Amino acid sequence: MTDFLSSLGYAQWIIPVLLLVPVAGILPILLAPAAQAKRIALVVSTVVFVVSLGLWWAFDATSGNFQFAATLPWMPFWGIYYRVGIDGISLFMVLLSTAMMPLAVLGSWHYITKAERGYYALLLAMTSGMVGVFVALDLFLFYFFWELILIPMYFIIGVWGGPNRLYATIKFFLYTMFGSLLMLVAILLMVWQTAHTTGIVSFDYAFLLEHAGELGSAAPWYFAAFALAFAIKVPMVPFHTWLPDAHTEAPTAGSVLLAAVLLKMGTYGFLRFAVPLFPDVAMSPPVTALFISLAVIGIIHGALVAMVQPDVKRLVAYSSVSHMGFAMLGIWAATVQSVQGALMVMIGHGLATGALFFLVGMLYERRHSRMFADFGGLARVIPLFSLMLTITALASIGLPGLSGFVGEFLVLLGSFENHPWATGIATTGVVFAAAYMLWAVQRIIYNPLVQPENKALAGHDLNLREVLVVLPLIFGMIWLGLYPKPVLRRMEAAATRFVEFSIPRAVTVQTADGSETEGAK
Amino acid sequence: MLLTLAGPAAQALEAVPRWLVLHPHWVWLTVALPLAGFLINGKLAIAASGPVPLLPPKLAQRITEMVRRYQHGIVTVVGTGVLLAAFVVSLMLFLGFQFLDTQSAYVLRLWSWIPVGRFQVDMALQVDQLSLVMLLVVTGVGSLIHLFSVGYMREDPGYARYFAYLNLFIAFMLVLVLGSSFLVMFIGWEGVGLCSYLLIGFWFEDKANSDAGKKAFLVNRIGDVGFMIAMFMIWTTVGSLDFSTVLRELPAAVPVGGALITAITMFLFLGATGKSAQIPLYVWLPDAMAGPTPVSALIHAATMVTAGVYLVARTGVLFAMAPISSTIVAGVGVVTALFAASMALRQYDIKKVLAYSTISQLGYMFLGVGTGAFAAGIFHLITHAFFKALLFLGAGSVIHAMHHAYHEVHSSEDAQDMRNMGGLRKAMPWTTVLMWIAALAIAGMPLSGFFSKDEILAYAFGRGHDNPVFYLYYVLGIVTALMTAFYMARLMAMTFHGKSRTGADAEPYLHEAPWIMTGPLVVLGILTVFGGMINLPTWAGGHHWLQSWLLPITATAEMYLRPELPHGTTEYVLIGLALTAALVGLVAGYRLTVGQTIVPARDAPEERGFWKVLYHKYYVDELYDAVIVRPLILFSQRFLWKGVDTRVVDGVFVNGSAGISRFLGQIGSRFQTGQLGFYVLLFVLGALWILRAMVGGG
Amino acid sequence: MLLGPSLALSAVLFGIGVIGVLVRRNAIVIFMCVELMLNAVNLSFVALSQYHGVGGRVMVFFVMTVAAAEAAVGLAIMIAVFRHLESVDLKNINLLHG
Amino acid sequence: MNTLDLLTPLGALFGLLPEVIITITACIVFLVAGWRGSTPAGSRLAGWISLAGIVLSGVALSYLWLGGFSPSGIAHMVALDPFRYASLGILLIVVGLTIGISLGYMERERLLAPEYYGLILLAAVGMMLLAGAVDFIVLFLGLEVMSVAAYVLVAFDRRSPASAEAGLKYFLIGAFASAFLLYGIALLYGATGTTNIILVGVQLSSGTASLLSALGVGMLLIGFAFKVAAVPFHMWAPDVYDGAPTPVTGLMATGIKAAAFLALIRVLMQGLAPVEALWQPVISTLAILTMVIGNLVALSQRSIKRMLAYSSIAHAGYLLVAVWPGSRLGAAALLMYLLAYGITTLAAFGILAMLGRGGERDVTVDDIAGLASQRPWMAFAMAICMLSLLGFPGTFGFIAKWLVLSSAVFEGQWLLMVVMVLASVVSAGYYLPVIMAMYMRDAEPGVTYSGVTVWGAAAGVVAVAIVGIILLGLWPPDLIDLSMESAAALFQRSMPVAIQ
Repeated sequence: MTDFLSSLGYAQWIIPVLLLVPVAGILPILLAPAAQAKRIALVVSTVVFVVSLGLWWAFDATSGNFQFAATLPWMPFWGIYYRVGIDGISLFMVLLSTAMMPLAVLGSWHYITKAERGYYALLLAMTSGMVGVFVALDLFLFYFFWELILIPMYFIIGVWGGPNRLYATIKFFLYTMFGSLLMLVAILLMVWQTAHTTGIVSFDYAFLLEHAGELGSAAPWYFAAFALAFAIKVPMVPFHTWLPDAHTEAPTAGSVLLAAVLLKMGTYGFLRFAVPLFPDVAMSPPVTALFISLAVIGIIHGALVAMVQPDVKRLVAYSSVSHMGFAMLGIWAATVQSVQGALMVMIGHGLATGALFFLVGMLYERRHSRMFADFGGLARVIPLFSLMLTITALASIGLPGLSGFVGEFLVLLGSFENHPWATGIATTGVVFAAAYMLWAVQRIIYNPLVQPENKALAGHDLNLREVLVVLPLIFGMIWLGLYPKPVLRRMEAAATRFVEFSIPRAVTVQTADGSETEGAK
Repeated sequence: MLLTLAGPAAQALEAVPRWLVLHPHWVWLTVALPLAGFLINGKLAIAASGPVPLLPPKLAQRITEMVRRYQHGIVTVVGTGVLLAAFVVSLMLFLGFQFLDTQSAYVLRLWSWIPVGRFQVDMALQVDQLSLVMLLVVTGVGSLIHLFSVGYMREDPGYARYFAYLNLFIAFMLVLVLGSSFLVMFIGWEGVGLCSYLLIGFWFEDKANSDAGKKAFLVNRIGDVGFMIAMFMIWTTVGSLDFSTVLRELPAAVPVGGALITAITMFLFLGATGKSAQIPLYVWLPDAMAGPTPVSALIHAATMVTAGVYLVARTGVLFAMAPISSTIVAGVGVVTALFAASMALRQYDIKKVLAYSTISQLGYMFLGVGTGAFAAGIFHLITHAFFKALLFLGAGSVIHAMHHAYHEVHSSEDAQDMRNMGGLRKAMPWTTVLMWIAALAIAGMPLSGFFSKDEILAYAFGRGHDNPVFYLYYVLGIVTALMTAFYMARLMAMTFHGKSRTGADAEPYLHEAPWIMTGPLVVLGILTVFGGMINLPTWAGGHHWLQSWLLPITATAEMYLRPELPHGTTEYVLIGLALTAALVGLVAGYRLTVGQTIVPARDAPEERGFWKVLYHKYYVDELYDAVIVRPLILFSQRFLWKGVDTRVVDGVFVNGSAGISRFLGQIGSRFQTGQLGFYVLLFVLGALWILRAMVGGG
Repeated sequence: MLLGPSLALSAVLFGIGVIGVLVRRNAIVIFMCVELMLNAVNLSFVALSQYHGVGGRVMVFFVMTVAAAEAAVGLAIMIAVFRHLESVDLKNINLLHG
Repeated sequence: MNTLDLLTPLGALFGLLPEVIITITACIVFLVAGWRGSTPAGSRLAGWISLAGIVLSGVALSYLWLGGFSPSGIAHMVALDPFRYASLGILLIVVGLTIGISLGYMERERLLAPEYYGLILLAAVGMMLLAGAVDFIVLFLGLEVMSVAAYVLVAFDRRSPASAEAGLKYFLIGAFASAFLLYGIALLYGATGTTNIILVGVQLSSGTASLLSALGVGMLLIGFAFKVAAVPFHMWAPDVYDGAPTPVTGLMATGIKAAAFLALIRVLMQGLAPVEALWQPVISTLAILTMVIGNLVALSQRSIKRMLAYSSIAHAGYLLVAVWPGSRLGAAALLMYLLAYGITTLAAFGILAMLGRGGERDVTVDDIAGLASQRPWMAFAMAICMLSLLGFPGTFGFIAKWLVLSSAVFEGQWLLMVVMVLASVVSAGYYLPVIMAMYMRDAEPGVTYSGVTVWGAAAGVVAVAIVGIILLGLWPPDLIDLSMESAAALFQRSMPVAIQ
């Protein structure tokens, strides 16, 4: 497979193809009749996904460097280039993005009835944007994609969303924009300062990484700006309140993409930029303490609040807050185990929460409600749905053997050594996770089947299309739960590199062999 | 290897034909078989209830019809077949293990599961003396209960689903006992919890049932947190989670009796209390009786709930190194035993009595492993599996009959309430006899239960030498034995003796269960009578076979903690004491129950005084609800959600900043009066400011 | 020659013009105050051009021309306003606000 | 490199060719007005003639620009450098777009006097002189030519009391502000003895700053602050923008503001650079006040036109951020921002003009609810405009805003940047609701947009603007290079050491 791909010159064209084909797909969608839009979108997104699968084989797992890299001038005078590349961290984010897209199209098949062309065009635009965020290695390019992704989501929530969509979408937009504009300021200041010391104006990630140590006393401010932007996106408590609203109001595919991909942009930002660029700040004891506390608070808070939500989607949204707390904990514990765990949490959460939103959406299409009070006893009438909901819920709460567990366990395991108390508290999160999720499952598919609308669901179990949407995700959950090695192997080099980068230069550190060494003061 | 067997047994082994012997690397079969059963039955369960979505409709229709027609048969054959096959494989493995050259564990590495840097965990199964014993118990008792279920669940619409769950449970249970590392064991550990959840809530349309399932899972998860933290500590200390590595290296890495080892063992024990229903996490088990009775027998009596005991025995060396922990384990065990037995005294639901009895017996096991008598603990685990499974299945057969009778007469009476029974011995002679056997065994008559319980108590007494608190444990254990005998006699008397309280119209419909149900009961009865033989003490002419068989497992632990059995007169005095307690309890229980008039459940008066406290299980559920559950929900809802998120973060910061911006904007808008004079005024003020800046700057 | 007093007078006139604009309400009076300000500046130009050459004087002519043009346009606008409102008192003119 | 001697009549004529062409066109338009009278055909003819004049002037400008004409010796009266060419280019584009929008609008509103176009052209001449002046005399003349024409244009709708009121307000306070500017010129003339901006710079750099020059600088700043509508000299702007006919509002928000900014930066860079310490604090304070107040008050507006008026005040604040550093990058950023802001705002006003029916003052956000479902392209164009004004990546507005931020950052100025981005967040609070109304809300019952008149010229203007916004947003490097080259001209003589 690897040889076959290299004979095609795969490494040279794959990233441009992933960025351009979805956008190019917009044109036929706009030209074709509205009824055909979804078919075209499905074809395009499937092609993109299939093509992106080649990354799996073409990726060299032994290398922690960026692969498939390319550099083209954009605004060379300003040191702004089209610089892209993929490493073990971005590989799975890219694959997650491309994989979710055909499912999102399929999941919207009957849900979206108005302005279909616009909807599917936006979905495709979003694909490019998401891939762009994860492959960009130029800070300007990154920011470009980072902001660009807001627009399709803004419209998807605002146009095709629920009754309270206007409030939700502007909240989503302003929250994110607030953080990212401050990040833009930090990017510019950092580039300027680096240009002052080196005489070279460049937005190149590698270049800035090399010279990030020379930022001196301004570094904490830069870090704060980056961290704020990413923390809002993750979202970390207390910047999380946009998420429940956005999730609740968004149409199914919007919620799915939001959960599966967009939130990952935040944690990805920490992994790629905020921590490696400013390790001295990020890994200094007070900052570490702050972020670990916020992560743990997020885990517990998200879970507890999820428990008392009357609306299924809000519950899943809050569960995302909780899960992303695990990812943040893993990043800040900064051991190989915890970082790979964080990545696994990100992937696992993408699969499980994505599937949950799909399932809730399917339920909504049947019942036109998302309130727990309207459900109950559905296992009797729609067993296949119930089975899938159960598996997904179990993956979400981290049952061993399913995808959620591997990530959570690795995060906690890797964090325990340096942060035993925080880890201990975070571990209790699994109890609360079980509490809200099982209670949710119970209120939906168990309990007495009393309401006539629910009884009428008999015979309206998932159809082929819906099974095709959820089944791949469930397959992924089981695969990642039982045999995550191929995934872990590919991300190990990048995770190790992250850990090395994030060792603060000025404090005592624990080296790989366990001995204490004194860093340069 | 053959050394562990006595002479005649060794000779017998020589005679075993080679084709009956399996090398341990076939151990994966035992997991794979039930798993395959789960997949097939699960598929049938789904297919039976609706169209198969992945196929063209016509074909799907035909398949559905075919499946409907033959489903029951296929499910029965597959569901029980895989278990029987697994049992046979287990037996062959057991034999095969005798032929191995070494005594040490055989580890079958299937695939590398989670490899991350230093952290390496393989999906691997471990075959050794302990896991083989557990393997045999699980598949053996499991097979019998599967067979019983064929009769018990015959008419249930969820027949296929039931067997799917049951098979899945066995698969997970085997992963639990066979797992070669803490983490693989944890798969099984949580997996059985899942199946327990699914099976307790099997009849999910009754809210109480699904509540009970959820409660079981949640309480178990609290324990699992302990298990996980213990794993983190172990990995941080020795860098591995494999049993062999950990049990070899941890003793060298940490000081005996130190804080770390105490913490590790206490967290492990927290996990065990969850799974094995000990104080303070026992509350889920009585509720778990909401599941079908064979499930109670399999999961909540014979196998899953003993996982905690298995865990402590498996990591015995760690507990042996931490005297504080092991004392606490034993203490919690015996207090739970007493506490649960006291609650069993005043229960009327036949399954609830058995549930508290299970908690109580599990307490004995923890007393055993806490004392350091790991073999004795495992011994009681095995005998308990036999007699408690028998009791539950017997109760199941009673309930089946009662339910059937009530169903015939369209009565909505409680089929499980003993106040509605009485005099059933006439209708159900087989069940009566078999249940009496089990009752005597658990009460401490010299059947299987007697030997195991007596041994635990004796070891506890023996450890009193070093640590006088164990004398207290012993006394509590004897009191518990008395109570045990009492409530078992009460149960038997209320159910099978005295006058019938079923109601005249229902009585004719009561009859013995079909052979598919009584058959397993008979086998279990035989096991209950003779099960004690596997570890018969020397005074009774035995050789402590089980103890010597498990020696490779327990040997390391004995380097740190070696409890002694009392000898000579003391030994006989203790035995006499135990027997006396049992006899007194039995007689008193029977006489008191048969002597009083019992009112059927419907007309039963309110309990009074201390009986009321016992009847309401010391109000522990209510206490937990009031102290933990309700405050937590209120805290989450009122404070975290409505307070922090809605009012503070959203209200003050998000919408607040938007509101302030808008407010400021409106003020600015108000200044825009339309009056040119005001505009000029501002202009001039601005001009003065600029000129002032110029002069000041210049 | 007399540069200081000329500039001072110019400043005073300019100030009077500003105050006039500030306190009066009638559009025509305000415009006359503005004219006063322009002429105050003209005075400065003339005074300064004694030292700095012809540029200042040239400027004065331009300013006068501009002032004339402004007056023409301004009065026309006032007529237009008067047609609508029958008044050129600024306190009546606040249709546009907020 | 060709040189022109601006002291010879021919040289001056040649150097002022673009302005001359526009002036001649204006004269022709007035002739047409006399000939055809106030008829639709006359108005249309005048409009097209004006456009042709703009194009012709553009051709002349290209000739000068590509020929690289520069003055022999020091420039007199008007500059002959790429910065002037770039400035004229922006102004011609903006005026051309305004005329395009006006074409159908004037007919629909029955404002048929062809003189309108003549006045626009005269205003354009004023702007061009203002932006190109290197002598305060020309600067003042340009300013007044522009202003007098603008007073009339604002009050052009004789039937509307709002228009008359706006004209009066603009006129009174405008003349008042002109006096300040003039006084500033006089004081500087007194301090330095010259009205040539470059020579003023030379004088200021040689001697220490006197009280006279300081006051002169202050007065100049006041005059300019009024013209660019910087807080607190902005109060007139919302009322005037609101009352004026929509195309005129567009021209005021873009062309007049641009001309004022271009003159301001030339004066500051070439003349007042030596007293940087005097004006920089004032500019930064003005910038902050303008950004904050402009954005906040815009939030509370219901009428789109008035909202755009306040937004234009806010954008003046952003532009002041580019003025503040006094650097080549700042000047380049200013050029880019003026162009981006100009075409975006005109496109927005063009759409607004099409949407309104007799008084756009009353078109509120609610009135365009559901526009996207009935007029998808119009809604799309408006959405792009809003995003570009917001400075969203992928649009020209973002590139411009990013350059402005860069210009501040390269002087190590972070406070202005932070205020600017926070102000941008606030601005999303009023730009986004426009998009939300069009796309995410349903039309009010009974409202149809079938009556919306779309006229070819305006539609063309909007289309060109939108294409430009998107293309330049994605591929700006060539234009950035051009603006950097143009900006360099401001620093060649007065500041031999180029910044960065």
